[in-house]
Amino acid sequence: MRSRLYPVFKYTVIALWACFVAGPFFWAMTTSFKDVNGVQGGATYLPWLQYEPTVIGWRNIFGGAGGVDVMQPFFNSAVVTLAASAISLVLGSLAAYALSRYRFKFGFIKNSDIVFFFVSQRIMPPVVLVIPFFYLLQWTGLLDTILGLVIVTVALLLPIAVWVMVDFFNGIPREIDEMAMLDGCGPFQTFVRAILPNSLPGLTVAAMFCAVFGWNDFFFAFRLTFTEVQTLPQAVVALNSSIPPWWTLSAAALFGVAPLILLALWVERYLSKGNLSGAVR
Amino acid sequence: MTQLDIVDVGHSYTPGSEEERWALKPLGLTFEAGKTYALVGPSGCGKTTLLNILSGLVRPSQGQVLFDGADVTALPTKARNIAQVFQFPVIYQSMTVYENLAFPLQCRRWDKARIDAKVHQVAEALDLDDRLRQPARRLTADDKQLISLGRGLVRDDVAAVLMDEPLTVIDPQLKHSLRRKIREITEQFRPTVIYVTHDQYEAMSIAQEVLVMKDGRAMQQGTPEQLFEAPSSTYVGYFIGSPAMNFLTVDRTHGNVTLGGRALAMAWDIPQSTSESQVGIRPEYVEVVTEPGPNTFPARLRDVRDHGPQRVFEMEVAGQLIRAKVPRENGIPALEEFLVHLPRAKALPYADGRLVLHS
Amino acid sequence: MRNGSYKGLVAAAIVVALTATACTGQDPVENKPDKPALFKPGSEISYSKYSKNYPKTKVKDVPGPCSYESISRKDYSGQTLKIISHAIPVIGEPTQLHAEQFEEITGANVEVINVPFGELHQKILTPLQAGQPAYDVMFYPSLWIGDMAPHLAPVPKKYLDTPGMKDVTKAYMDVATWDGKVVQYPVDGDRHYLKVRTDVLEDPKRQAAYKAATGKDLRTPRTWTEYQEIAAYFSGKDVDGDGKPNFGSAEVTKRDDLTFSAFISRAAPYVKHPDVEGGLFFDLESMKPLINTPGFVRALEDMVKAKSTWAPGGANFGLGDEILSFGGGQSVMSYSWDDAFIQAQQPDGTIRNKIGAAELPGSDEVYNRTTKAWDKKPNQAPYFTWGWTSAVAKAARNQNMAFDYLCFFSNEANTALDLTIGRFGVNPYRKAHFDADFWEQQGWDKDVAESYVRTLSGMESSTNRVFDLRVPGVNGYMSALANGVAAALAGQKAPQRALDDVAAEWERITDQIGKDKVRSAYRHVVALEDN
Amino acid sequence: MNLSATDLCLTVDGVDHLKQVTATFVPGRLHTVIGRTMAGKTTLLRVLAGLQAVDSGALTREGADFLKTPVWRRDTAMVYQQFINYPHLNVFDNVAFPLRRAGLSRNEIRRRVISSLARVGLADFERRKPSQLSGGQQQRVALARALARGTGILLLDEPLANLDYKLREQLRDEFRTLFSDQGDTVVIYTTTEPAEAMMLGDVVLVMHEGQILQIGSPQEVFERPATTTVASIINDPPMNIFTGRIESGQVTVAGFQATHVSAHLADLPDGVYQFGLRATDVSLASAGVEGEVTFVEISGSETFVHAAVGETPFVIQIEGIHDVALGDLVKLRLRPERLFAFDEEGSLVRTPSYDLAPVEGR
Amino acid sequence: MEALRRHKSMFLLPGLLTLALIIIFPLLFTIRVSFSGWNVSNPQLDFIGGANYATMLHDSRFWASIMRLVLLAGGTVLIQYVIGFGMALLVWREARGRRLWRVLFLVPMMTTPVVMAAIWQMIFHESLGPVNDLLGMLGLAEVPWLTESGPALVALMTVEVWQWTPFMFLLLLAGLLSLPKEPFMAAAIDGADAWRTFRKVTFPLMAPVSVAAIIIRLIEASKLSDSVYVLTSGGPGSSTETPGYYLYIQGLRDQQTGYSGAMSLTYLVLMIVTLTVVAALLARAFKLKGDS
Repeated sequence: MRSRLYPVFKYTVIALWACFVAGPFFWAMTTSFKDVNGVQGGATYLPWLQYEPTVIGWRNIFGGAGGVDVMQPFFNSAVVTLAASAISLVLGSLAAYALSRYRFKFGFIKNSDIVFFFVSQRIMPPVVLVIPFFYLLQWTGLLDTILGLVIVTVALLLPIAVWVMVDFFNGIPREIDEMAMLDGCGPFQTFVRAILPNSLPGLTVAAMFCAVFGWNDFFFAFRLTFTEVQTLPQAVVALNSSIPPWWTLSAAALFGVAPLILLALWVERYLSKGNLSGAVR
Repeated sequence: MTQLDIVDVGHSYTPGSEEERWALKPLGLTFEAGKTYALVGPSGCGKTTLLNILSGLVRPSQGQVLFDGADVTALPTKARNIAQVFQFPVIYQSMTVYENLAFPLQCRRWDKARIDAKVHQVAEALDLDDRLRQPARRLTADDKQLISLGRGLVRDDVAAVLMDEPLTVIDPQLKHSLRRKIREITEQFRPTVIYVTHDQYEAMSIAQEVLVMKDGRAMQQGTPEQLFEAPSSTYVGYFIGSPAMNFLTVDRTHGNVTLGGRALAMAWDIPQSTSESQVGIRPEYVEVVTEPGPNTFPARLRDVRDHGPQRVFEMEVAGQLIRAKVPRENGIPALEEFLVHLPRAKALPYADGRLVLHS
Repeated sequence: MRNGSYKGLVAAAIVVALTATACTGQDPVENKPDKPALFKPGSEISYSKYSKNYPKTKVKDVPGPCSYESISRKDYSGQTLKIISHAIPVIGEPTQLHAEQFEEITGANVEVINVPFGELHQKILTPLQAGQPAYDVMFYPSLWIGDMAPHLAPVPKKYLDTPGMKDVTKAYMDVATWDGKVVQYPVDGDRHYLKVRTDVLEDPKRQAAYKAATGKDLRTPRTWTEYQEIAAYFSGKDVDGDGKPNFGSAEVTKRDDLTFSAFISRAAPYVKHPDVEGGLFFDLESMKPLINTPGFVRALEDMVKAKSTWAPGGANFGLGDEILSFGGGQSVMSYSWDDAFIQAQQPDGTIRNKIGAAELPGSDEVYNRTTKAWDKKPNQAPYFTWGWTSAVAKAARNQNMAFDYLCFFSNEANTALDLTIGRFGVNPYRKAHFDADFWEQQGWDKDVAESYVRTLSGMESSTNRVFDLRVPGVNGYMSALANGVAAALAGQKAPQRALDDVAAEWERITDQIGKDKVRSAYRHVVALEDN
Repeated sequence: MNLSATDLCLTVDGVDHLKQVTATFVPGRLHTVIGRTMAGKTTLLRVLAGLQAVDSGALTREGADFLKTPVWRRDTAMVYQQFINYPHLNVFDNVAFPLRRAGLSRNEIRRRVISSLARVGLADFERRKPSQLSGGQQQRVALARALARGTGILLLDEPLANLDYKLREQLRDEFRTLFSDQGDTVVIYTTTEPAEAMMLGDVVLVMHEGQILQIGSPQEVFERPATTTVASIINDPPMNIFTGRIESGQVTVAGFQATHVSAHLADLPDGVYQFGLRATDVSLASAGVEGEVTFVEISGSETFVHAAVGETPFVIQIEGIHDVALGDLVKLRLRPERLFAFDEEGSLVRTPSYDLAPVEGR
Repeated sequence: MEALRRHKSMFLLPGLLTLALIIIFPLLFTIRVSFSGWNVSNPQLDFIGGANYATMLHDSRFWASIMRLVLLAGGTVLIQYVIGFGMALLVWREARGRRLWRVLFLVPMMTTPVVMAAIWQMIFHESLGPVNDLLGMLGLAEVPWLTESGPALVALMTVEVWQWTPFMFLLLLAGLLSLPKEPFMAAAIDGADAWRTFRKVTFPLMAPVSVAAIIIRLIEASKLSDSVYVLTSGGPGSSTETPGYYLYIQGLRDQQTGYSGAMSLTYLVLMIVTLTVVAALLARAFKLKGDS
């Protein structure tokens, strides 16, 4: 097995997978510098050699006519994602802490059932939720507002936060809580001063998942807003017409996924430090 | 069983650097075939490095490791034919007890019947024969450690069994019985065993020979009795025995050893040239007496510690602290001042912290 | 303050900030007095200042209530107009462009959202039904009128009387009318017609070769049978010498795109009997679906047969693919909206001026549902399929502004420019547009321009017209039809079986919505068809 | 200021963790609770700290119901067997944590932290994180934190159990001085080691299976163990317990020749008794009853030889370290004058007397 | 901590109530609406009994989509698991530039599914996309990626594998990084080769992480619809339709709210039952029973 061929095999496999992973990005990148002539003649890859590059696609996403302006949607996405993630992390950590530390019993319902209740929300088909959400937000006057979208997004993210944090808190010795209480902290102070500061890896993972699922939500944002709160995925999809302008679509797509790619860099750093290992289990 | 020799082996994790810090200072040792050795010392003393060098996990920056005379320094773990028991019980979770024990033999492609016979033989010795069909992961920690040991023992040709603090995570109640079991098994199978521990008493209870290590240096190798009776350094005297050995600074005037101005008769001499001369004596050998005589010194009682069947007296003799271990039935002297007797044969000479036995 | 609690503060601050933003944004409606015009009457208008993408074409602002000059007198500053439109570019791009201009000249704040076709219907209708004033102006396919009408503000007389509106052809005014009221603002005229490569079909050498091979004349097909023969002949041949094979036909076949329109085009001559009245999709009396009658089945059989003449991927072509395939020169023939034709005629197009337009193919026989027999007679039935339309919601806060926007959108200058940009999806709908000179000015060859204008105006004068099923719930019907067609194309069901299932589904939908409700809506359509 | 427990009971999943525990803990004294693992020692401490609820019973402090007081108002400090510190805080902040919660002034906090770190010998480690310290140092930090507050109750749950032997020995010595001036603090210290309990405790409580078996001074408990169980708990190695009988002035125990009863047993009626004999009171001799060595352990400076006489196991404690091979045959001698006599239920009936009158050590 | 009963609700309730408030209403609403004839032209809560459920029973498109989902989700999650595990093993320990690989391999899961599906749609475009172009260069025939049911399913699975293998990769890599060293040393000492070490050590040790990762992915995959929506719109025919997409068509695009409510609930119950059973089966398959 560990023959001299093994490294060749190993790096070949890694390289192949890397090509597959990077392929769509490469394609989007090269397409974003094309125009209709660069697209119509069939697949081309290399600028100058195979097609004449233009920045029209990129210009179009920053307010050029025939494109979309991505800046406002970017801001909306950022606010919704950050706010919903923050709320989910706060509420999720609190709930997860309770579920990790205390025993609950309401009739036949026990801790594991409550955790399951949280996590099971992820099984809900979005269609089940979106129509009622529409009326819910309408009654509260929150349709097409950032606040409304944040509330809905919290419903999507909270289960994730609870799921990650319960596991993580279970890994923190209870003695730390006890010690903090003995040291004069009430339950809330115990949580804030003794447990949270030691939960950074868990919070990081939870925050990452929240960011991923919050930022990438299209389904709900699309259906619960009209004109005021356009998020980035909506802006990209607005280009998915019967005659899609591939170049603009590619540029918008790359712009839309870029922030979270930076997140990947950050996650990897934590991973390499070994901090996340205990948190993702 | 195999004899293990290490020849001038030393290891530094930062070789060649300005301040070369030795995790293990160069040394030579011989581990005879079929004997049980313990490496003992506080954390960071180099015992784990030495173990890793033997197992092949660490390649020493200098020296040679010989297994029955063959140089294995460059060989990886797999090729050294050793067995190892780790701190945390390591078993193959997905397998039964039987499969765990059979695993090393399957890797060696033994035939079924031979594996079966061997596994049963070892399992019987380990008292696991009634649980062979159980999933190994359901066993208690101590039984898991036995399986680890067993995986080494099934291999007839195993060069050595290395044990790295195997009792660390064992419940205190069970430590005792597992220690006993390990001892029994090693007596029965007689592999060459290298046992690493930080607990000196565990080392002495298990091993025929103990190697005390400190700061990457081998301090003393010997039987438990040797370590107790004649510690080669003040450190070993401190490290072995509870309470630790007493060390009293003595003066040397005209070839005579004196303590607080009184002559101290000894069976050995202390060389002239030393800067610090000490006499070491175990608290067990310090006697509280009422009648003056040779080697008696006035003492003042500072404190008494009740250990139950014995009491430890903390006394001041010639301005120095000295402890004596006294049977409970002897009671406590009513007087504040009394005499202690230091038997001539038990008072050992130390020069600059090392035992010097010149008669 | 040590770490730990500041995070909570940040979160709290965000919530407060969000609540604050959520509670603002409702502008009061106020009608400000007019301001001075920004344009002189008859100024030259061009889009070139907005993007290099736009042609340099200049047109004159035609004086009138919707002109640049008139609209620029309005002062809508401080007011917000919310618009929903289709994705960019088709109709979405002109919506945005004219919104930007409207902002510039009136001071209004215009917000436009563009959504993909599949989403448009529910995205508009859900808030309308829920009574949520989400959008003031909506652009959508005209056939949804049955669903939308109850929520739409009728076009005020003021706008009906504009010269532009008066010039809209009868067919498109009919399309915009519901229950006697004009509730949709015409901005586009759509129909299906045939587009062919004249450089291929009219090439004498090829004509000779074709004659030799099939014994028939090569010409612009008059029937679907001829269409199939020609398409089959050219499929796989490299007709333009670019080293890649060409194909016979490009059609919209993607299920959730506009397949139903393509199918109706193919079915029209088989099912629209000039002498039979009382409904094409349903028997108006019984409301029994006719979709599984032999005429429709024949059309579906044709379409399944046609698969062999499609380019790779042709069985999942959306409108965009069809446009690229014909407009890019890959397919020799195509039938659908104008877009492919205009796209092919773009200044940098590869097959510019090598194409021609014609009526949709007809048939040699037509099914008579009253006699249940095929009548042997040549038949043509132009299909006025849906086009883009626009409307103002009843709930719009400032209806004047909304209608002014639409009036501006469709003023003569804008329409003239929009017509020339293929991807905009704006096609002739006024009598003035059926003018070959205008197209020749855009650089079209005379015969191309003439065939185009002839085809379009010819359809207007036909008496055997087919319209969309413009009833409430039309999407349900069309989606069921598309499913049936797709199932047959994918080979999952035989055509007859597929359409039987569609008919059953249609009956179910009708029952669900209410037979009378559907009938009263369908009556309007039948009235148009039966003249 | 007494802390009094009355009839504390706690059963979890059918297992008694506390069974009618009644005890009074007095300020200024150090109480050691000795018992084997799972004896209920830790549970008792957790109940006193308020970390664990009980099924029944009362706990009062200064006459007030202490059970109703939440943990954070109990004025209690606790040191765990595992070295528990706040991983995210450095040594200084760890020790300062409870002081900050108590709202002391900056200067006062600084003063107290410095002095208590000095007391545990960690003066130069203020800026280190707990993870950068050795086990012993971590435990010292925990100790410093507990001491710095000067709480009314100080609980130590086997604080030395997880330390190296030498460190244990050293800290145990230090504890004597560390706890000697605790003023009005109630100190409770649990341990499994008799020597530790004896050496540190003013009062020793012996626990077994959730029950308190005996409370008394170290000497009392050691010299007058109330039952065979106490006797084996308070001795290391555990006291040899075996059945024997007294018959017409002769004592017979398993495998040994009958001997004359010694004076302290003389007045006992004939019958079957359980006898206890400390390992130190059995010796290896050139003549005596033969036993087979089953195991040899070395602890401290002593060798424990386990030998079986017939079916009866004996532990013999020999001073110093000796090589005794497994399976050797050795000769055992008992010291009859050292026999503890218990009745058949295990209650103490006679203790051997010591030659010298016992004297308090301090 | 049991002494603190009074305080525990304080922690749990904000989150629990928030979620319950946000979730319970939609659930009740959906249950109610499933017994109504709410549709595009009749948007109200009348009562039509179980008619929607009766229709559903005969809706072969719905049941076919469920069977297809089982296949798709099962298949893609399995492929994701195998590739994710494989890649995690390759860049776990020593690998040149492993940090670069790790970042790269994580990136797809960070991207927006609808957005990337739009890119994939170009990639699979039969005449203008690179896939057929590259196949052509290799001398292979062009594949009608999105127009024939077989290739369309392959395309869909490719996108899913691309998007979510990184998720598996992340969980499994984190799992691998937290494994103790000793079992591997033990295996080396016992003389096990690489394959045996993987089978007997790595794989069993990773069992808990594996089960968790697979279940989470199955939960998410059960909602598969975004990429179907953009990529194939369920076509050709209905050959790539998943329940998520079919529900979207019925419930949102065609606004058959009542009917889609009935299907949603049925689907939800089926998913919960299936996933529970699968979780139990996996746990047994990985021999997790009896351990924590």
